[in-house]
Amino acid sequence: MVFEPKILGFLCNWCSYAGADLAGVSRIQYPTNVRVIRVMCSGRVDPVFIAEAFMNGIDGVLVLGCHLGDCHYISGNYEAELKMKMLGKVLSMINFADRVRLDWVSAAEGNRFAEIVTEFTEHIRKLGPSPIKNDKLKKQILDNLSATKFALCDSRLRALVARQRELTTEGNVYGNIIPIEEFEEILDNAIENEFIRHKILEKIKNEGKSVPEIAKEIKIEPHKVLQHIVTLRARGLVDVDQINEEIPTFISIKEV
Amino acid sequence: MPKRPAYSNLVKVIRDGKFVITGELEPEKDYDIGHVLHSAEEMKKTGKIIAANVTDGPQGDAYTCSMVPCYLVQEKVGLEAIWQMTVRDRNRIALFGDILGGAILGLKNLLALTGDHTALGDHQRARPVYDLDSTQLIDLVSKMVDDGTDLEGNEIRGGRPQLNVGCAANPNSNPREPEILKVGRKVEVGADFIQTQTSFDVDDAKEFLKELERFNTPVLLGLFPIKNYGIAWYFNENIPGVSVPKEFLTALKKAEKDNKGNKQAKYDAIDKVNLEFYVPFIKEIKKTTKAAGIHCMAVHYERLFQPLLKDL
Amino acid sequence: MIITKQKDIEEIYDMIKPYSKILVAGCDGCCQPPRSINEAKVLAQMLELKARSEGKELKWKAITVLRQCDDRIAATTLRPFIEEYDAIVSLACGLGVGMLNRIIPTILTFPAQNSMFGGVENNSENYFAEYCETCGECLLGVTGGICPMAGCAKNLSNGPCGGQVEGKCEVGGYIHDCAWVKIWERLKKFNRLDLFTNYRPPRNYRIWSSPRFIHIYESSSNIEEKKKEENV
Amino acid sequence: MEKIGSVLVVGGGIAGIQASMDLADSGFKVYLVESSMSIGGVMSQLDKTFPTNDCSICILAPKLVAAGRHENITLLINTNLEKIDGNPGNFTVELKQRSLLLDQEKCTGCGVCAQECPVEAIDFFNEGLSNRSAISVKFPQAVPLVFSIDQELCIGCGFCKGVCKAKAIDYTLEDKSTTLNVGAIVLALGFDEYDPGPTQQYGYGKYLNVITSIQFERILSASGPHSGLILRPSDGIIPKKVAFLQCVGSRDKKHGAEYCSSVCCMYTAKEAVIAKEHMEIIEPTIFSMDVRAVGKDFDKYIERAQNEYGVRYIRSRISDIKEISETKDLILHYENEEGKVISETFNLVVLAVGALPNHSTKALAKKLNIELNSYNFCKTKPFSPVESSREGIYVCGMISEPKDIPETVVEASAAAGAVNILLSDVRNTLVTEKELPKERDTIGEPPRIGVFICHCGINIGGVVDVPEVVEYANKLPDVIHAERNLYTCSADTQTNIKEQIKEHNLNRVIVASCTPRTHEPLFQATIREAGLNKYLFDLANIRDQCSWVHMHEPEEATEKAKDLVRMAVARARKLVPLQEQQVEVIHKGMVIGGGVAGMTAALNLANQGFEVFLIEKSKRLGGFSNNIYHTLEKHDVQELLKDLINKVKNHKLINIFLNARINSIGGYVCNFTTNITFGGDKQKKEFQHGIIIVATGAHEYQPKDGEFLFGKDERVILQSDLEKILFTEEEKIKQLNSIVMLQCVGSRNEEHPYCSRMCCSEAIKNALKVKEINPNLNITVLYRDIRTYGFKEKYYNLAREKGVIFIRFKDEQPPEIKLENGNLSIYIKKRDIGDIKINADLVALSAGIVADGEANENLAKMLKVPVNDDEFFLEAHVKLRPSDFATDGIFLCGTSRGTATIRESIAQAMSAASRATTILSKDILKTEGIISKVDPALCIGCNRCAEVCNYGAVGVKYEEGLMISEVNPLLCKGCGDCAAECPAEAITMSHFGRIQIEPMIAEAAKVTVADGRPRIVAFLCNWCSYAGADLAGVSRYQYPPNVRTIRVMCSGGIPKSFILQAFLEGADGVFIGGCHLGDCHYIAGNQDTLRRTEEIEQIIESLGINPARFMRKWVSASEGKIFAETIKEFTEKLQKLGPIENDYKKEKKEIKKEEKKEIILTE
Repeated sequence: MVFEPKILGFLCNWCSYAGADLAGVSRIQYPTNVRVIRVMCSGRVDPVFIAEAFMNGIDGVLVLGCHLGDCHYISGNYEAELKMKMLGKVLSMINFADRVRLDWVSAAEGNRFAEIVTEFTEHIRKLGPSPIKNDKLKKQILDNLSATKFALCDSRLRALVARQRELTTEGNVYGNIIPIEEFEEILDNAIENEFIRHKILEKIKNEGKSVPEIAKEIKIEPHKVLQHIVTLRARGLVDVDQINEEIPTFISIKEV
Repeated sequence: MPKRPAYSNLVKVIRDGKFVITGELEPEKDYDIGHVLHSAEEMKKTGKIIAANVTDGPQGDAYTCSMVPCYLVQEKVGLEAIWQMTVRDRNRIALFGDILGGAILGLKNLLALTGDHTALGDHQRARPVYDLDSTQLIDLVSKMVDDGTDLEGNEIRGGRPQLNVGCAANPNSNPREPEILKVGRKVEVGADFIQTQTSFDVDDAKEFLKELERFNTPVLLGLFPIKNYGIAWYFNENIPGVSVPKEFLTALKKAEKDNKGNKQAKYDAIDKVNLEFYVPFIKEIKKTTKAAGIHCMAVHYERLFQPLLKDL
Repeated sequence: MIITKQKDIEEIYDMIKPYSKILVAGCDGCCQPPRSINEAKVLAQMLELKARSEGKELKWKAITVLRQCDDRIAATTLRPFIEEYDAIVSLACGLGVGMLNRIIPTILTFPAQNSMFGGVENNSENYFAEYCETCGECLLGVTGGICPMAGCAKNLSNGPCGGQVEGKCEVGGYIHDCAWVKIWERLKKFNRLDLFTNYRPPRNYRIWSSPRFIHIYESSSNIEEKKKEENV
Repeated sequence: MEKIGSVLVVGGGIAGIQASMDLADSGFKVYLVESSMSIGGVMSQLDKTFPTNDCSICILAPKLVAAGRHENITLLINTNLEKIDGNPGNFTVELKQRSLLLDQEKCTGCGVCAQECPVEAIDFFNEGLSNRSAISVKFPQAVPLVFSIDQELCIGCGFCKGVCKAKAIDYTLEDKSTTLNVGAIVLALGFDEYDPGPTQQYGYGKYLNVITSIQFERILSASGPHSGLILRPSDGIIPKKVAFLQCVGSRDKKHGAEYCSSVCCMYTAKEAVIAKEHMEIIEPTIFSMDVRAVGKDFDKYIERAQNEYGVRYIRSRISDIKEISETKDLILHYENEEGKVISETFNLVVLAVGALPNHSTKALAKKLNIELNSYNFCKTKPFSPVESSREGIYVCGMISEPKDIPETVVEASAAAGAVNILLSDVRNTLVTEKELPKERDTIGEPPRIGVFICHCGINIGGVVDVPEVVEYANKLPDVIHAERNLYTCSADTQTNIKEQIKEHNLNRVIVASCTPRTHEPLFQATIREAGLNKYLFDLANIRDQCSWVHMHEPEEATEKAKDLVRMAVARARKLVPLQEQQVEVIHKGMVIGGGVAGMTAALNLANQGFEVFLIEKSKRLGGFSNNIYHTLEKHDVQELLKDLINKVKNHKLINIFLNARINSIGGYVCNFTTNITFGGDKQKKEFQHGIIIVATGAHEYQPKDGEFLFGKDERVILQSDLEKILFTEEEKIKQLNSIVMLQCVGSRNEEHPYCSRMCCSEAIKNALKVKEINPNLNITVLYRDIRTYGFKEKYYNLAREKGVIFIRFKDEQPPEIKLENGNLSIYIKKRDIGDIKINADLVALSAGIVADGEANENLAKMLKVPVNDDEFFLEAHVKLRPSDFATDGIFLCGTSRGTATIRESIAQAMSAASRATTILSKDILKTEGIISKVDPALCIGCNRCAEVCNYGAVGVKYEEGLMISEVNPLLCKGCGDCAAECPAEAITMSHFGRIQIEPMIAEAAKVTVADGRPRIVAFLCNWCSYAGADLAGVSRYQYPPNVRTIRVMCSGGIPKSFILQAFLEGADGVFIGGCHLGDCHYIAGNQDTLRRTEEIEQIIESLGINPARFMRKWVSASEGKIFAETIKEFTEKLQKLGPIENDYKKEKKEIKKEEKKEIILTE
């Protein structure tokens, strides 16, 4: 049996959705794998939605918006670009980055819409089904996706992304423009940290674990795990569960 | 103070200048005092023990009185009794009455004691009397014997009771000076002889005896041959002020351990330990001090009498 | 000072069980440790909590009396309140309890304390020690100021007995000092061992027999005797 | 040039704070400049302090707050000294404040900004062990509590400005320069820790489990990165075997510095002990060369560390460390006593890093034109340890030499003492006292209460429904006016409060906002400005102990806020105005002891214009120093002595009484009366004075007859005798071949279990002198530890270079001296090289210093002050009040306090004089407002109060024939212990007395809590537990909202009846929190708490109430987490027990009935 991927498409109301309509009006044929969710702007597509989609067994996600500069809301698609970039960084840590594509389709590009869908479907078909469907890997993948989702929820991270364009192009409160590389470095660090922290939280949700145990499970050096535990304790998310002889175990204490 | 006549055989023999041996009998919570009489007979058999103390509720326990066993020992066994009397349980009226009664029964020696406190015995909630103290008891006896009156000067009808009275002294006491001074007080009010607590240290005993010399009153040094290791251990741990010498203790322990299972052998070994300790001890006392004799407190240890005393 | 010890709360509560309104009277007098208003209040609070735990309500007032053993002081302090209360709990020594029962004939006064002995406080070692048995025949003059009545378990006049070891008494497990050894030490220090060696004759226990009275004017003019003489 | 009555203090550590406080209290305006964001210095980073194991922040925080709110101290944070001009008495200084990018006045310290900041940065306060934001506060108890933006890290996103409701953040603020005129400058820059990183000494920076001692200190701290759990960095496991390496960066010319850092031996012992206390399984091992426990009671501490805590000491200097890469454990090689090389594995290695000069000292010295020594520490005058090379500039603390906290505090006060002399003419010229309106007489008025409820931005308002609380407050009895404010602490609200007081004729004010510990004085000042007595104020803590700790339960938090306001109202209704009493000060001082310390103190006071009575028991001045010729550093002591005696004798304000004896000392601070006999029992005199300085000194230990053949053989002499020979009979030395010096004679033994501090230096001093006279002479020093602390180490090295032989003997095996064929032979047992025999022509015994026990005890009785086990006088607090006695107005210095060198004695003398000046400089001394009072009508004269009072402030004055107790308002510190103890309730503690607290208990117990949660009434002591609860808030540690807190000054002020009342009013549980034993702010009030609570436990059990319903726990100011956890645990425990009614029989029956009903229904 040929693998038929399940693909979710977020289409912006003003361009891409119209483009898809045009494809219909023009009777341009494309694969049936895409299920479309209409959004007002591609900037509205919260990376969390995509993590959620993957957790629900979607094989690929397509986000389509207006061409850069054409946004109905002036800069929504720029925001979308930054958000997807951040998402890509997180997803690349769990090998999901390839399953998301952001592209631009105008209201007049019915053809282009069909092409993108066809091509992306083929791309996903080649990648194969989402690893979540593999019973053996399912738990691990779900944990990772869950950590991704919560990392993407982090207010600091979102704040950074929200200000990225302003800070790197228009200048900060001191009137300085932060070089994009420098900003990305900060962002990358923040993303990585948050992702690891949430991965840790996932691991110690139900039972207390020691630092070496966590380190082994998430394959991070123990001393780095300890540093994250310190931060998480300071935030009131983790506490000592018990101390057996010389080994303290930590447990997550609050629903995030 | 002029010397009181020797009413009792004990005091007579002492005054004759003989080295005397007295034993100790202990009626307990008994309705049958057969063992006391048996023990008295064993003492009599030795021919060396000329009198035996009969205790009055030692350790503050409620035991058979001392007066009646004293009487029976004298009557049935023919061994002179030394009647121990504590001031713990009787006021001066009861003391007076008892002494008079005892004298009527023919008791000749009375050892005046304070008595272990009720708080140490088996009736801890009892009210201790202590109307008189032991010195005052001697005073009472003196008044009865010498003046023929009670403490208030009322005359005893039908003559004076004929008793000799002794007092106790403790060679283990620390500090020693008040103990010596106290004995002096007792002698002053009329004690005829002194019996001491047990001593384990020959040098110490000699020193103590030396100090008592100044009172010119015969002293019987208390000794305590020990029947088994358990008693020795108990003595050592629980009777403060008394310490059984370590070598003695270990020798007893060894004697018991080496002869486990063989009763007779064990007895022999233990007796040997006691003899090795006490025979030279007694010889030393007899030879070097002015002690009038030995008070041997080998309660329930009759088999030692013969070997211990044979050379005396 | 009269050394007292509070009874078990159970015992106090049992006594006042039948009553629903009690007056808790402290005493500012000589009892030690002091049992004044604060102690009265704490006791009252304890009784109320105890009553509650027994499923009852208890009304109380805590008050203190300058000296419960003084009839006039106690009466003037307590009388204004007694009408409203069913019983009194006294935190005084036995003297106070007896006195309140005498001067307040309408309701009963119950003791919250056991009167232990006449003693003094040793602050450095945190205990109360018995110093005087009110024997009526003071021996302190010949014992270097240490009382052999209060200090010796056997009340000996001519101690020590054979029950002392290294100056400690056989009663109570060789913890307390032997009064007689202390007396000896003290007299020796002042070179007065003559007092120690002296024989002290038996004591007069007639004056110890209860109930005891001393007529206030006994010493100045013995009216009763004179009356008798006249009658004769 | 005219002198200026203000002082610049540079450096806000403990030294700077102490100097500032002393100067400000002595009538000078002080500018305290701190380069970081908060005062407190290194001490604020410490977990505990040796040798008492006091919680560091607990004892420091009150000082920080006091300095922060002192009217004569201006704090300048984030500021550096740029330039200086002028002359002593009148300097012009230029300061530069780096911009905080935030208005210090407006910031409320709420911390919302830090929570929102997206940038994570390393927290240097926690020594890189945790993270913080780019906008941050240094530590939760910081003073001033303002946040600042780290410009290096800030990305300028603008979020913080968005969330700051106080509108404090201003990105445009620029660095600010200020020019000030000051009369003197005190430098208290402190030190830097040696950083073993750059050269990776011992693998630091390379091996994860090699950390520095200051990092370990943070790990130990309850408010540190691991909340007091000891975890090693590599894997978060508790290290079982911990090795401490001494002298890292000290006594090492290659790495760090040549000198000894003085404090490492002790702080290492402390860290080992505390680690052991935290976790039993830890086995600490300390590797050291010498153990330098030179201070008061230090040797006893080391002893306890070894014997009680099982800390292992190994005499070895570790040369290198290897890591086992799999386990990250570390292998150390060392040589044991038998000389065998052992390799041992440890889980964690702590490097006891030494002290280096502060990184800015060098630059500053250049700016100020003052000299540094070869180690780049500040150079000071030989016999004036606080004077720099430039007149008018003084130094204190670690800036001049490494030293511990008490010595630092001594020097801080001493520096203030030096300033006192320089600027005594212009005292009180620049200090200000606020003009206040006359206080309104409110007595007899019914209470009219105004309630001001704070939103604190969103800090309170975001959780608690503030309008609802306002509405509720309006309905409470006697509340006339209630309103809410965005920030009640803002300046405009202060104006508003004053207006409302006027408009509604309010006579009580309640603010419901943050913690009274920081904000009460502000609001009190406000209502005072409105004409109300400042004690007619109460504060309901609905932020730190409500909204911040119940963030996820807004409804419950709102209920709690209402309860807290209701409790405050109940208390406010009973508040009464209090007056601070005023007592006139007699501007004269008495100094007891005419040694160097006594003379220095007397001279210091006299030079300020105060008359001094100097009492000396012997016939001549100079004391023990008469026997000393020069110091280790070769300064001439006799010259100093001559100069001092001259000055003292010729000073017209100093009255000297020689051959004198004190007959009686009466009175109290401000007004003592002393009666003396002098001149050999011939003359008598009585005089009055305001203060007393005790400088009675100590003397040299006299070996017992025959001890080491002393007194038996004339060739065995004391070190002081040798010194005399060296300086007067040099020839004798030239004839000798061999000298043996024996250390620790009469020191560190059973009889004198302390180190005499100077004998090592004395021996080395004499050894060097001998070598100078006769270089070929063999000198052998037999020692246990060579304790040449600080720069003295240099002379130890010098002596070794000169060929002096040092041989260590074991503590329990002192050398034996024997007379063999007329020759002196010394035998020493050595395990590694076998026994040694040395022949000597002369043996010098280094005899220790011993206190004059009988004299000290007699004087102590007269002064009613304590002496310690070694018969030295005992100061008020060994760490922070080294020159004071607990009794006000009496001070101590020199060897009467403990062993000290001449230089140290001089510093102590100046310190004592400076502390005394804080009293003498005032015309009127104001007493505390919150004190105890005795109602004479109720007092029964039992004197229990005197037994519990730690200050001798209350008691029956039998000698005056009064049989009732009296409080001395000058001495009372207001803990309330006596009031709690008073059986007659004759003593009332003002402000926190029964009449105020009992209504609060009633309200606290009458609360409705959701989910069948237990009602807990908690009594917390102001200084530790309440502060700990506040810290839980600041750190946002959440705990159940069913606890109602009542603040008391000391847990010792809680009578038993409070606890029973709480139960009677319906509380399900009662909690008492106090300082840890030994940490009590009132010396030992909590010991009475312990006694009372033990009684309470028995009482409530006897009443049939489960004793688990009562809980007492010691919670320190740094244990916020522990407080939250404790309340959580207690709540859970009580939840299991159910409501208190369960313990009552009747209710139980009813419950049973109900159960039955249910059963019937289900059937």
